[in-house]
Amino acid sequence: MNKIMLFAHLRDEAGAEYIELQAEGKTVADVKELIAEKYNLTKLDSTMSAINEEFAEDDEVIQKGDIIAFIPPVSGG
Amino acid sequence: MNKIMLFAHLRDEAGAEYIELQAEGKTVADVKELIAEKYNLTKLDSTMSAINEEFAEDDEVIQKGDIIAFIPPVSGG
Amino acid sequence: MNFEISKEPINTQAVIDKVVQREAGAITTFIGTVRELTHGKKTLFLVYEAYEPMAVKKLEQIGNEIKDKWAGAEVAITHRVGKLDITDIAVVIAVSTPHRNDAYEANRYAIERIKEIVPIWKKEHWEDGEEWIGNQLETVAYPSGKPEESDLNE
Amino acid sequence: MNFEISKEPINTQAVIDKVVQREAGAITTFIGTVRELTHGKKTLFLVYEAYEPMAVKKLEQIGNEIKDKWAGAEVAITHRVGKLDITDIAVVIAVSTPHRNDAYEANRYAIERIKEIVPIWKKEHWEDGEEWIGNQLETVAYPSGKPEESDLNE
Repeated sequence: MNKIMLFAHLRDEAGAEYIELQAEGKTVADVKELIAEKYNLTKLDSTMSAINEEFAEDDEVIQKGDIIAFIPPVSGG
Repeated sequence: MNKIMLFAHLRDEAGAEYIELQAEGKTVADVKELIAEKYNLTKLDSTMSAINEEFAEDDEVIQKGDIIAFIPPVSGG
Repeated sequence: MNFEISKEPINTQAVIDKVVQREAGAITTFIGTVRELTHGKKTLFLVYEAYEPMAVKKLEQIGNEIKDKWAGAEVAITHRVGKLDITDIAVVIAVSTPHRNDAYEANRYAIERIKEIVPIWKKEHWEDGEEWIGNQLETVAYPSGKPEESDLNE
Repeated sequence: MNFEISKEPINTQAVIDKVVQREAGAITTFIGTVRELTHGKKTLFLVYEAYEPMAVKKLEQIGNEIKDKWAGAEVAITHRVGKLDITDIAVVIAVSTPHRNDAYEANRYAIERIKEIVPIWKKEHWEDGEEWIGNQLETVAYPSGKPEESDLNE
């Protein structure tokens, strides 16, 4: 299983801080599409992704145990 | 009488924090020359002047009671 | 630990103390505070959320970038999370360098990078609603809607 | 009193507190510290001397110049006098503004102006001697050997 972390509006929309999902072998884009549909997530086209706390491209393939995070445009500072 | 304030190397050279002098009617340049000679002050060509705590030009004429200051290049900060 | 996410109010002096060094002639700090008015709209309070472990890593990355770009620089950054009221401190960046120009430039670089790559988000609360704020960079536009690869890993 | 000459060690936080305002989103501080090495020469300690009443007036002038140039800015500056050891604080400049770019620029302006017009002098003490340091501006040259009228009263 893989842990999918959600933040900001995505967390509010999903009503969860993270989702657990079998994502091994899927790409980041696959997972994005999958959870977007299931949880009615919005603005995913401007959302970055991370695998194991490093930014990742849409076509990266997820490995066993990887932690995925979907990262809306940041607004710290 | 007028008070002539000295700072930094000028203070060291004169061995005094200030000098009292009858400067009424003289220009700033006059006073500079006068005390330079008397106290062997150096680097007066790069020294600015102030009258009553405001920068003054060499040709300004000193009034009764004015406080003069000779201000070497500053190095605060 | 020079790079932190804090649930408690930030002690500015404690952040500054981390960058004091005998070789430094200048320390700059940037203190980001919660402003009441933005474009005439009144903010009641903010909530900051962070992806903490990644945010700390990205702050460290910014520190390393600065040390690469400005010789002799020391950097410390603490970012707050949770509910913040008007004038509360959201972030403190302290940079020390031998010469002052570097301290200003490196500090400014740090805040710009925070706004690009550190996973922290703020939700503004007004009298008539609330919203998660997206990218608010004042100096960089992302035509593609997101930072380019070069921005993220510079 | 936002502009001070101090015989005692400067409390950075106290200077920062003077510029906190509900309209500010950014506070920058510049902390000038005594550096051990300058061009490879080892400083033991410094002595700062000021023409105090005029120095305070000139600091106030700088504050007014900043308020004219950057809308909504608040400024506080404290400069130390007396004997200072390595890493001691010589000056603290705090500037708050609604937007961060202004806070950096206004702060930098303040330190440059201090080095132009505020009657404060430092004497460096090395192992092999001592000397009053003249104009040390890193960014401005005075071909005439002194600031022009326009520099002094801008």
